[in-house]
Amino acid sequence: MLRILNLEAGYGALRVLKGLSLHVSEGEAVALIGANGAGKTTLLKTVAGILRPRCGTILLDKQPIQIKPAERIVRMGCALVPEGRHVFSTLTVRENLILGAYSRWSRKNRKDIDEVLEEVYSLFGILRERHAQLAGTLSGGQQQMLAIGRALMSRPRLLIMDEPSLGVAPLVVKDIFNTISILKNKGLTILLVEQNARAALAVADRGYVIETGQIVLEGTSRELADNPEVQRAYLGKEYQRIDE
Amino acid sequence: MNNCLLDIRDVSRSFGGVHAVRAVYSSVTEGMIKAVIGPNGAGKTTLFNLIAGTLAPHSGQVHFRGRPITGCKSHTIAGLGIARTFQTTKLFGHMTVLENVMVGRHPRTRAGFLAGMLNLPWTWREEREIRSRAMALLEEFDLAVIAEERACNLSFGQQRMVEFARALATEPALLLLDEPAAGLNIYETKALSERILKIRDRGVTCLVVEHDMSLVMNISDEVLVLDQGQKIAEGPPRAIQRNPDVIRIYLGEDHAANSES
Amino acid sequence: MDQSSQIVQYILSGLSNGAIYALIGFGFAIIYNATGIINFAQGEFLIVGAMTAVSLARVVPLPVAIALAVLITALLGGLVELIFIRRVREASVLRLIVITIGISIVMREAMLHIWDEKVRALPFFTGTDVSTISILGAHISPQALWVLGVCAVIVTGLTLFYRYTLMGRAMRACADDRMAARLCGINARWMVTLSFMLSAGIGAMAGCVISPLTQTQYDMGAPLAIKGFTVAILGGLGNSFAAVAAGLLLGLLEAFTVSQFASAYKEAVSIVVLLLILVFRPSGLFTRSDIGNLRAH
Amino acid sequence: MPLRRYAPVMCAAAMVVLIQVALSTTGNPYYMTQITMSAFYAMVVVGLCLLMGYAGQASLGHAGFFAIGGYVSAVLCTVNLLPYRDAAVLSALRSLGLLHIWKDIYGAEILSFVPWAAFVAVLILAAVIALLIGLPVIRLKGHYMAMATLGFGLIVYRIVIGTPLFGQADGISNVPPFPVGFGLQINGRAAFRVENYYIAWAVLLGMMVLSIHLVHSRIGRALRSIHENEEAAHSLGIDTYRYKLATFVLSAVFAAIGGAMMTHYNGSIGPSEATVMKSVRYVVIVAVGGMANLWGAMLMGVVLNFLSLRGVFGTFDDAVFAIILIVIMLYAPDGLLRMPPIHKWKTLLTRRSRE
Repeated sequence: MLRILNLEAGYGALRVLKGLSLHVSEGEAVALIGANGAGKTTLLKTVAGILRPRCGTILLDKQPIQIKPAERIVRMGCALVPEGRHVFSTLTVRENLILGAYSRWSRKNRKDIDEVLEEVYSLFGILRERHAQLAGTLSGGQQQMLAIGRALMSRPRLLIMDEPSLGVAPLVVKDIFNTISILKNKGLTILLVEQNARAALAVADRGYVIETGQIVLEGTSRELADNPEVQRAYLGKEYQRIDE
Repeated sequence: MNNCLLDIRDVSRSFGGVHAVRAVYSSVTEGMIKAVIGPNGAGKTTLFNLIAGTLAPHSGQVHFRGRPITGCKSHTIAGLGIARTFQTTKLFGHMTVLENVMVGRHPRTRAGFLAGMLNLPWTWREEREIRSRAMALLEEFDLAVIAEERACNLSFGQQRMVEFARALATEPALLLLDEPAAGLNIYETKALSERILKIRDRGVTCLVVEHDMSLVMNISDEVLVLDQGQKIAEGPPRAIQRNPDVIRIYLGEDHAANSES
Repeated sequence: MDQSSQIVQYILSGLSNGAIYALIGFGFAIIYNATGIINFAQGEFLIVGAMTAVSLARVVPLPVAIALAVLITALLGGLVELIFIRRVREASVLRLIVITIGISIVMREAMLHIWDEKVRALPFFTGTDVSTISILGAHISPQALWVLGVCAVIVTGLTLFYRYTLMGRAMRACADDRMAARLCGINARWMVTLSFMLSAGIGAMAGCVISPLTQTQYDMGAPLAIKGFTVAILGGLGNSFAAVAAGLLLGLLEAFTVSQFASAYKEAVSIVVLLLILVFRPSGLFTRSDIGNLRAH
Repeated sequence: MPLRRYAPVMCAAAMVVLIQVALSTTGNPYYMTQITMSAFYAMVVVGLCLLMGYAGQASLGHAGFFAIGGYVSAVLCTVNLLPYRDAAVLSALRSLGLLHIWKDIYGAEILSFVPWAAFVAVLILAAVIALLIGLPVIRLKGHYMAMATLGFGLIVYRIVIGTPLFGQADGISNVPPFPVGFGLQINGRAAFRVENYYIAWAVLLGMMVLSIHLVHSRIGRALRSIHENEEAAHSLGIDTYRYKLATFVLSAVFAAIGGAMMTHYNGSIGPSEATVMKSVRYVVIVAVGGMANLWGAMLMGVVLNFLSLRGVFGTFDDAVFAIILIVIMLYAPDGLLRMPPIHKWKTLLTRRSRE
């Protein structure tokens, strides 16, 4: 469904992505893990059309999208939940969700949008309770749910999430990951970027490890979870499991 | 500790409702390299900004060489001997590499507006000294060949080094390095760690925020771990690597359990 | 006329002037919120609107002329954005300031050459320049009531637009978080163009309603813009009710100063107010701190 | 090193002489009058260039400082204190030589300040006003700073046009010439044309030399660093606020000097010198010259003002400036006269000397 080939991107003199390739198939949940500064967020911004790549190809349903603006990519069924949530803090929860469906807004879609809104509300009960509250006054976890809900409002076929556990209390992280597996079981294709490797690999089918702008490892979730290289990436060279 | 250079006492700072840094205590001993680690959003950069005076803490105090510097403007703090580099390098892009480093001499020189306008003879001497000191630093950093290049034309790694040299030009007692290895390749990172060790050897204490764990574990004498604004652990790198709380925030519950078993 | 009715007189004229300042202030706030730019050409939109209406009123009935003038000015506003602003979106503030100033001067000089230096005015919407309505012993022109009425309608309309229409919500979303708005499929660039059109249109409307009272000359834009900006800052750029309150406050303040000092100093009042606010409370007088905090992130 | 820095000054001086000789021999000496006036305006531009290009602060009120310079010297030199001649303060001032009696064109006796005293008062007053305005205004950012300085300019205009002391819409005329010493005087009459041409250029080039020194000094480096990245400059111990404020005051003093000299030269000053359009014009010139380019700004200051004073743009005068402004900002924000940066010259020179 999504295929990235030799992608290079960066900011100014800084080259963040250095020829990165990966793919996500239909119905699959893929985790992308790696330390801070490895280029995860840059990759997602490039895919979503916020950032222009220097070279390389991004195919969504076999169509090149690397030169399309963000607005068009959403319309093509690829929604990004940005890092740090980015909810519209001065708008109410309901308004946030409605704007999520902006790209599909039309009279004949009216009913469908109400349906998705209902789905999102039943997925995140708290959002229904707080629908009239300003999004900026929600807690971090609730904002994360709102950001996911807003992305779902566009009825995406591919949902990309950037660090949904960032700055969220541990208990809520569990909730969010539960929701992600519910979405996956419903058949949604998911690309998940996480620092919290353990949690990410638990919901994903496959995973990639990214280091300084390149994919260094690839495999099923189980393989990666047991790979000592993965642990090294997080805790440094000298780290050895005590039971080894 | 008697030769404590920087003392952070119960410092807190929040943005809106988010506690970026919460009741952190720590101290930096003269002559050491101390690393600050933690996941994204743990409050590391905020802590740096609190020390450097870019932000004022909502509560708590920071002491430098036994003197309180809480609430001081960042240029005053720089004058007292704390220099810093930035997460995204902040060079003066349209100035040359040499000029960038020469600006670093600012707190140690004194020619003012009038002297500058009238080009008084004593300023010539000062100017010569600024130039030669800056040049010496560039030579030390192997940057002398690009001294006349505009900073914005440099590669990313070079910009990092120039920023480094510029910070050192202020003759700091304490150097704050914010993610110095971000965006560098393996060789550059290796050179960087040697550079940091060298700087320490000439008597400049370093406080480093870094994500590259191998770098942190290799060079630091002490590590401070933050998570969600709070201090999780502090100690020598070996101990930090085995600390179950630290493993938990990096690898998740299971691994922590494994390690403890 | 006795003392108390004179005070009523000042209050009424202050209120009608203040309502206009509030409308200009909206114009500033709409563009500022969408782009972070202070549009120094905002005052010129008023004059263009009024001048166009004056010319059109010779051939079509007054309401049609005004409607057309508003439309034309709105299109002009959109054009300004498309031609000048869009290509320098990422430029430094200094460059943007200088560009909008340049636009304002070009517009003013163009008006000088199209409509010459003569002072013109639209006819009074109802009645004539001598008809008055007496309120609490004070006599005011019915046009002043028109001014207040139009201001009220625009404020209500804008509030409803921003709060309840998809377009209005999308514009707010862009102002709040441009990247997130784009991720929702909102074309942020067009929202900016739209906000320029909206702002120019409101400016034109304001220009038309005050034209009968104050008359219109090609170079009246800048002083009006300063007042509008003062109001926008007073109201904290973005809070419509605060802007109305600020506008009325400034109008009243001016009305009473005129009664005390030479009228040449009248303009200095709003500038002094502006400087004082910039120095002591740049976030505005009525800003709610919680909203302010939300905006900061 | 100094030689390279002064070479352009020498060139400029040579050009000044060349133009004078050319104009005198070809029998077009009246062009000199406009060039002289352009030089006065260029003084504002040089100061503003330091402020905008090096300290990165936009001021839309510099016509206000020019007007302060002009009006203060005009008032002090023309106000007739004869009726109060016996007041203690005045006799004290007279004994210090700050007051004198002179006859205006109608032959009436006037007791007023000597031009030198007025000039010193201008310098002090401009600096004090700039300091008072700058203290709060320099703290403001971008748009706010622009609006605040615009507001300051408007207030000056309003005061000038509303106060009888300043002659309201008519301005002040009959301002006496300014004997500057060495037998020279600032005087607009045809007989003094060449003399004044050189006086104006000497002062302007003097300001250029001071500015060039400043730009290349420790302070200039600090100013440029502030412009590039304020946070980084701060972290290197640079008190950005103080330096910006000092530059603001300096540029205001330059503007006031231009205003005072212009007033003595023309013998009059009117409120048109204080309009917002004049302030904008100075900004345009700095922008066209290339923001941080002193020579470009000075050259443009002379050329554009000269063309404008000659009436080349006709009724489109203001529009021409505005269009130039927009075009430059859209297409060449670094200015028309982007000279090769100074360090490039340096490499050229050093390379050659090594060979």
